[in-house]
Amino acid sequence: MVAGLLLGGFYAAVSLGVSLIFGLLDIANIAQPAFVILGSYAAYVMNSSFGLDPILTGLLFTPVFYFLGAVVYRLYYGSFERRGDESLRGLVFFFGVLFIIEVSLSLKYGVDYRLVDAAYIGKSIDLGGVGIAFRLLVPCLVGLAMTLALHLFLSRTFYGRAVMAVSQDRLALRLMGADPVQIKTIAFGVGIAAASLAGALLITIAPVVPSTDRDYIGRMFAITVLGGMGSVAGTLVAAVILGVAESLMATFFGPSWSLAVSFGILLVVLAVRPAGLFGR
Amino acid sequence: MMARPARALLVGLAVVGAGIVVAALRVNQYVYFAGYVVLQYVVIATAWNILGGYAGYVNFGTPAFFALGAYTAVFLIQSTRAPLPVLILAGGLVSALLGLGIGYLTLRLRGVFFSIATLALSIVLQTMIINWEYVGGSRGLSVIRPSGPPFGSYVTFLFTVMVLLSVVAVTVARFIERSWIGRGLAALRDNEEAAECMGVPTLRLKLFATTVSGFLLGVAGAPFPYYVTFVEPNSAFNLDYAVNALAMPMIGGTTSWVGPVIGAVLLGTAQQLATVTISSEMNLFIVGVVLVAFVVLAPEGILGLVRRLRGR
Amino acid sequence: ARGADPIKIGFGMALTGGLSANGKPALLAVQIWKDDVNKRGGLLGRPVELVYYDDQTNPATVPGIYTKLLDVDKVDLIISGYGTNLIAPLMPIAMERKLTILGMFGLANNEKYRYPNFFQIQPAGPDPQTSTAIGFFELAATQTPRPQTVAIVGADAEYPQNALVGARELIKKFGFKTVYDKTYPPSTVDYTPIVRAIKATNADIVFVASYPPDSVGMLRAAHEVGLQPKIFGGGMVGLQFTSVMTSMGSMLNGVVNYDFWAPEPTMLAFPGIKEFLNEYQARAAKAGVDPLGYYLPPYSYALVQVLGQAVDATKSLDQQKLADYIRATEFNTIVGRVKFGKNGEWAKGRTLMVQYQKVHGTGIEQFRGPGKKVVLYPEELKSGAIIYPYSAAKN
Amino acid sequence: MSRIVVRDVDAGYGAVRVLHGVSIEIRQGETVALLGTNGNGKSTLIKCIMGIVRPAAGEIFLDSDGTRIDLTTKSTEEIVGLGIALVPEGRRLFPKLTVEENLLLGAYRTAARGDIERNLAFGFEAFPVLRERRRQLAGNMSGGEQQMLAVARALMSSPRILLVDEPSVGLAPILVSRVIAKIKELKDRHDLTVLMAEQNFNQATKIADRGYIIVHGRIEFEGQSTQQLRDHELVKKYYLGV
Amino acid sequence: MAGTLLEVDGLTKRFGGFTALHRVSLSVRAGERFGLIGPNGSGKTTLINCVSGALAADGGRILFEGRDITTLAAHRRTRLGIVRSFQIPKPFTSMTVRENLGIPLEYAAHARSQAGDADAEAAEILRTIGLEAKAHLRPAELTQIEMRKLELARAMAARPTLLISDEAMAGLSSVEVDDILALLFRLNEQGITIVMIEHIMRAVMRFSERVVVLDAGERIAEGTPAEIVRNPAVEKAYLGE
Ligand SMILES: Nc1ncnc2c1ncn2[C@@H]1O[C@H](COP(=O)(O)OP(=O)(O)OP(=O)(O)O)[C@@H](O)[C@H]1O
Ligand SMILES: Nc1ncnc2c1ncn2[C@@H]1O[C@H](COP(=O)(O)OP(=O)(O)OP(=O)(O)O)[C@@H](O)[C@H]1O
Ligand SMILES: [Mg+2]
Ligand SMILES: [Mg+2]
Repeated sequence: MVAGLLLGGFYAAVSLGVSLIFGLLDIANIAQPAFVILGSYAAYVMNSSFGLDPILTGLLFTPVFYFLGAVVYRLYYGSFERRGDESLRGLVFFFGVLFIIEVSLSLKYGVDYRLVDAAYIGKSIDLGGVGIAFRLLVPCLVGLAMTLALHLFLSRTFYGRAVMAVSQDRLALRLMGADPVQIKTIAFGVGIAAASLAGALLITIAPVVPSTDRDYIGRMFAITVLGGMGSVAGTLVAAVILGVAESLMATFFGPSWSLAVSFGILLVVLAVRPAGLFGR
Repeated sequence: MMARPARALLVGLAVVGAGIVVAALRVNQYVYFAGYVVLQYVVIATAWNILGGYAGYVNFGTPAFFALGAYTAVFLIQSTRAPLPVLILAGGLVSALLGLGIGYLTLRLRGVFFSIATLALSIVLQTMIINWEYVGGSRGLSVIRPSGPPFGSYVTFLFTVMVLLSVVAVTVARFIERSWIGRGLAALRDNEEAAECMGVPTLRLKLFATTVSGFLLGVAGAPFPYYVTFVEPNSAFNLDYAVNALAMPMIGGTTSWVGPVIGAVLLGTAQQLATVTISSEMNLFIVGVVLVAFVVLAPEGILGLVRRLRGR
Repeated sequence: ARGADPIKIGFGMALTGGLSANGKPALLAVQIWKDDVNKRGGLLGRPVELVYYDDQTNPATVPGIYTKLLDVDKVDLIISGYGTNLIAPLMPIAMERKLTILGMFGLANNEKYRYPNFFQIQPAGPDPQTSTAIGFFELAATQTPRPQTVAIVGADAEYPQNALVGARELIKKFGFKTVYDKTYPPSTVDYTPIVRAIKATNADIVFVASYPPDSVGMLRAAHEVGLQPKIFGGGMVGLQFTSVMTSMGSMLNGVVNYDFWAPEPTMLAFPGIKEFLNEYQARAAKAGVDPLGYYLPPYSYALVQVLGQAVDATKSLDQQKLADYIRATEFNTIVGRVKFGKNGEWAKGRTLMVQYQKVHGTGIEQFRGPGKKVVLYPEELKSGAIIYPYSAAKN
Repeated sequence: MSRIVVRDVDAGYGAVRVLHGVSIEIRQGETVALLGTNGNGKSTLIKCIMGIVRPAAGEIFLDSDGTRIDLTTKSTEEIVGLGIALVPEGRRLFPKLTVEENLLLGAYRTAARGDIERNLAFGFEAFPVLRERRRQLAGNMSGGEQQMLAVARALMSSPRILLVDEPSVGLAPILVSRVIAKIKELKDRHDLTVLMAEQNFNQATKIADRGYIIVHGRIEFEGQSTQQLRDHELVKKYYLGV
Repeated sequence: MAGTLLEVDGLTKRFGGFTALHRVSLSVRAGERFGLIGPNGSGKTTLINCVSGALAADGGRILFEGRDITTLAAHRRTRLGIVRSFQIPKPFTSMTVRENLGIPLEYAAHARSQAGDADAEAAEILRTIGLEAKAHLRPAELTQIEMRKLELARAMAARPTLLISDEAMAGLSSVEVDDILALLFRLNEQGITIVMIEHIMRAVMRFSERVVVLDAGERIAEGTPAEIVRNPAVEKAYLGE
């Protein structure tokens, strides 16, 4: 149960970027997991060459990723959005990006499993009989912090509100005095920057190879949809539900079915609440 | 007017005939292997497009349908050694059933919610297969081909079968597109509520589209066990099917039956060539670049590009 | 002029996808062999050329790749790609054309086909399914106090499932009592719930059949949860990789795991192995593969060595002659003497059981030499004694 | 003092020319009515001023205390930043945001952020239903409620110049007068300048100082007072049902 | 021309905790010109959503030609002859104006009576409504008003027995209102029963034989237009002044 909560926090961190980019901006960025893995490799490189803490690296790299995201978005904007045909073709575009990132990573760093080392890896604290691994606790906390930060950004700032509106009516947003392209660039950048941190968290939890991203595509999008497109709070709740479901299945029934159960939950929830838990 | 279906039939027969001739030529065996895969994608892309292109419901669960067709065949091979036509029909029917199931999902789920639900379905189904030892479970299963194909080698035979299936799929897609069904699907793609209010039986049409699409995807998967001779969940549920099913119609153009065919032939051939000419991981890289380049340069698909060039 | 035509050897190899971490080093090993052979004047006086494509770890690509190799590239000889799943679809093609196939790390591929011209380099032996686990359970059975209960767990994938089937058989044979037997999906992220469930059973023996990410996950979780069985490990793929060893460091201590090669004196005695490793390590960084190459690459090299020796000896590229020769001969390779038996498996199994001992920190240098991965099994290659129980070796 | 000047503007969509040499002027504190039956180019003219449609010829500028700001080179958001707001045709709300979020977005312009409290209070007072439904999604509001929200949202940006494209569409009679009255109130209180395209002539002339009649993309008549407009034959024909 | 065509009996509709319609009853006679008015948000659109089948009612019954259609699917109601236009236009965006009409012609009109040349019929409707020049444009190229006309044209193409027009005239100038009114009168003469929702009182007054007024989801008045404008409750809730 506790493990599930911890895992949920981590899932939330991984899914936030999707929630922002896919949920709010309506950009089908299927390559998000690849950016996460890119974040993992950044953490790995800094960790193995300079012994830098992975999460610190993740944080330090957010500007780099933000910039990368901004560039990718501009490319996407120039090629699709400006012409007004986005989602589906964009999906194909991002599939391409996914392949390119994956292969670039494997060309540069090979296909060996990469891990990082940090003081808190392999240690745990005992909380009332259950050992809690720092390796999971730290990502969970960082995930929660990210969720909170993003939530505040969206609900309290003008930029945030504009981000929520931008996919609904671009012209109307301009009539509010906001530049939709700029707003989307910012939001996309933030989403990719979140991937930097998420990647760092990922590599502290599990080893990665360039193709690890494929394992997360389903989960990330499932969480976003389960929570309700674009709802940050929903993303967190959905992530925790999935995490707990997976853990409980693993502990009590047989881990073999845990993934199926998670996605089964998704199907059932969607059947009852077609817009997800917190969907509008 | 009456000549139309007749002509379509004739063209279809001609293609099948040409396929048989190619099969009879006994050129390089490799042509059949590669040709099989490309044709398999013609069926997949065409089938996907009936739901995704005509009705606007994007199915991410293509691998589930394909694999269901394949595993239905595996099951029948294991249990009864049923002949290929039976496998194909059964694979199609079982997948059609799944299609009908997701058809009911469309009752409540639209847009991305539908897409993600199909993805979820695919994962659930894969887990079930993984835990089903009879069809090989997660370890996979070697399938031994029946000896003595009706003609040629077994692969030329499979190739011919795929030619036939492609013609069937394309004919069905073309028929749907040109009939009242296609127009109704287009209406509900644009605005489901308005379509319903204009007398379009949206649910029934969607069920029809998901079922037919599912059937054809299953049909594409059914001969697969005999093609690879070894079936395991990871490759049967490969993400590539989802990507290609989507990318091929996109590249060709989604509003017409020709689009998926063009896309499948182009991208399918490109992928086949890349696999056997570029001897490194670069082939995946190139596929990635091709995808990006295609959608960036030909935003309305090849068809759109052709139309635009002709327009000028 | 005819004599100068190269001999082409064709294969598909996992350069991307799930098995690429094994496929790429295997490719390098084969390339090293090619260079070695060509330096010595090639085979039959002809240079050797490799023709290979990326199979993306996807069995569906295999039929296409091999027909292309055979019909378009017109290769003279084929070997398989890496791994069971990529060998399976090759079997019918080879059989249809009556080719000799050398399989690179397949498990029981030929059980269904019983094709006489198939040979396989993994030292699994005549009973492939139990080969991974046999050493582990034999060792367990000989310890005092003798462990009683056993927990087995593995990923839902080809290799782990096979290993678990073997483990179950052995558990019965040795009379242990199973208290936990579950599988998990390969994409599991957090292993602590699984390990906790195992801990709750208090099993003496914990046998894990896993792929690299789960191996790491299980091991870490075992430390975090405080799993203390008497003997732990078995069939964990990935711990053999240098990148994993250097990041897990001392967490590895005490784990008893299968392996194929370790830099122990008993293994370094084989002819040519040192030269191979030198060459491999020199080229590893550029190829982007495992820097030490201790686990599989020697076997990939040995596989083509067998092929080369057969060609040289029969002075022919005739598939049947080659097969007959390979079947009848004992080869001397860089992984020792190799003799094929039933179904093309090694006549006698030789999967190692090693224990990680005295690993300190995460430096790579310590893993270069002997003493860290002590070979416990089989008897003839043994290089040290087991530390038992598991907890005694942990720190 | 500031005024908007449109001079000899040609504009259209693609190959279709909609406006032909249109010139109008809106001076500070004035309320100018833009009349014309549908499809004649009222909305297109307004879109030109807002930078949504780029004129093919002619000039549009804001003359602000003698400095002349060319609007044809400015983006819509920059124009909004200058203090010009639009209540667009067809409402253009953010349907998946709540009423309150829609209103807050109206105050995106930096200059308006300080006035949020005041503007919000004004909007809620003018249209109490908005306060009641603060948390309802805009897309679920009734047609008329959405129109109210659109007006209130535009006012959130504390505009100096307000362009209104048919504000009374879909409003119950009781509310039409309310909207008109509210615009007048703002005009009186904050010296708001208004350009209003409106079909309801009687309501429009309640607050308009003068007006233009646009027919087939050309200014057919410029009325210096409402009386002049009322007397014009086109108005009689189209609006007064004579 | 007697007999009840549409009967709404005790209809209730809630959105979450908000009751949009509370036990509303009304009946429309065959061939009648019926006006439905009420303040913004009083539930008019919701009511016709329930009648047309776009929303499921939470209580009450709906009868059409004596038949209970409360749970009938929307497209079936259209085929029975209940056709509505949308207040906020919902055109088929990928089709031209002409093709937009093709859908109801094919699915609703011709589903009932085989006869008819769809092309001629569509052209005729477009001419009547004044959109013939735009027949080959896509909806994105139309103005709001033209889209509203398209709504009406599409509804006509379904060959309704009962046509429900939800604010088809909003934003039109008086001449145009008169045009549409004339059109509706003509349709009515052809035997089509018309329910008109409109805020333009001049149109309601001229057109309706009978008017029902809703306020806050309840029926507050019914009568001839003349009676209605003199009704104090209506004046207070709706007309003002
Ligand atoms: N996006 C567009 N693309 C092509 N043509 C357009 C577009 N928008 C408007 N038009 C055309 O321009 C002409 C003028 O439109 P405009 O919206 O300016 O008229 P209007 O006077 O505001 O009318 P209404 O009373 O209908 O709002 C119309 O004929 C219309 O068909
Ligand atoms: N999906 C919904 N969720 C919540 N409230 C809704 C929903 N749809 C409508 N409402 C509310 O129900 C009430 C009735 O709406 P309806 O659209 O029927 O009004 P109307 O009488 O047509 O008004 P108008 O004249 O402005 O078009 C409104 O207050 C509206 O906000
Ligand atoms: Mg207008
Ligand atoms: Mg309404």
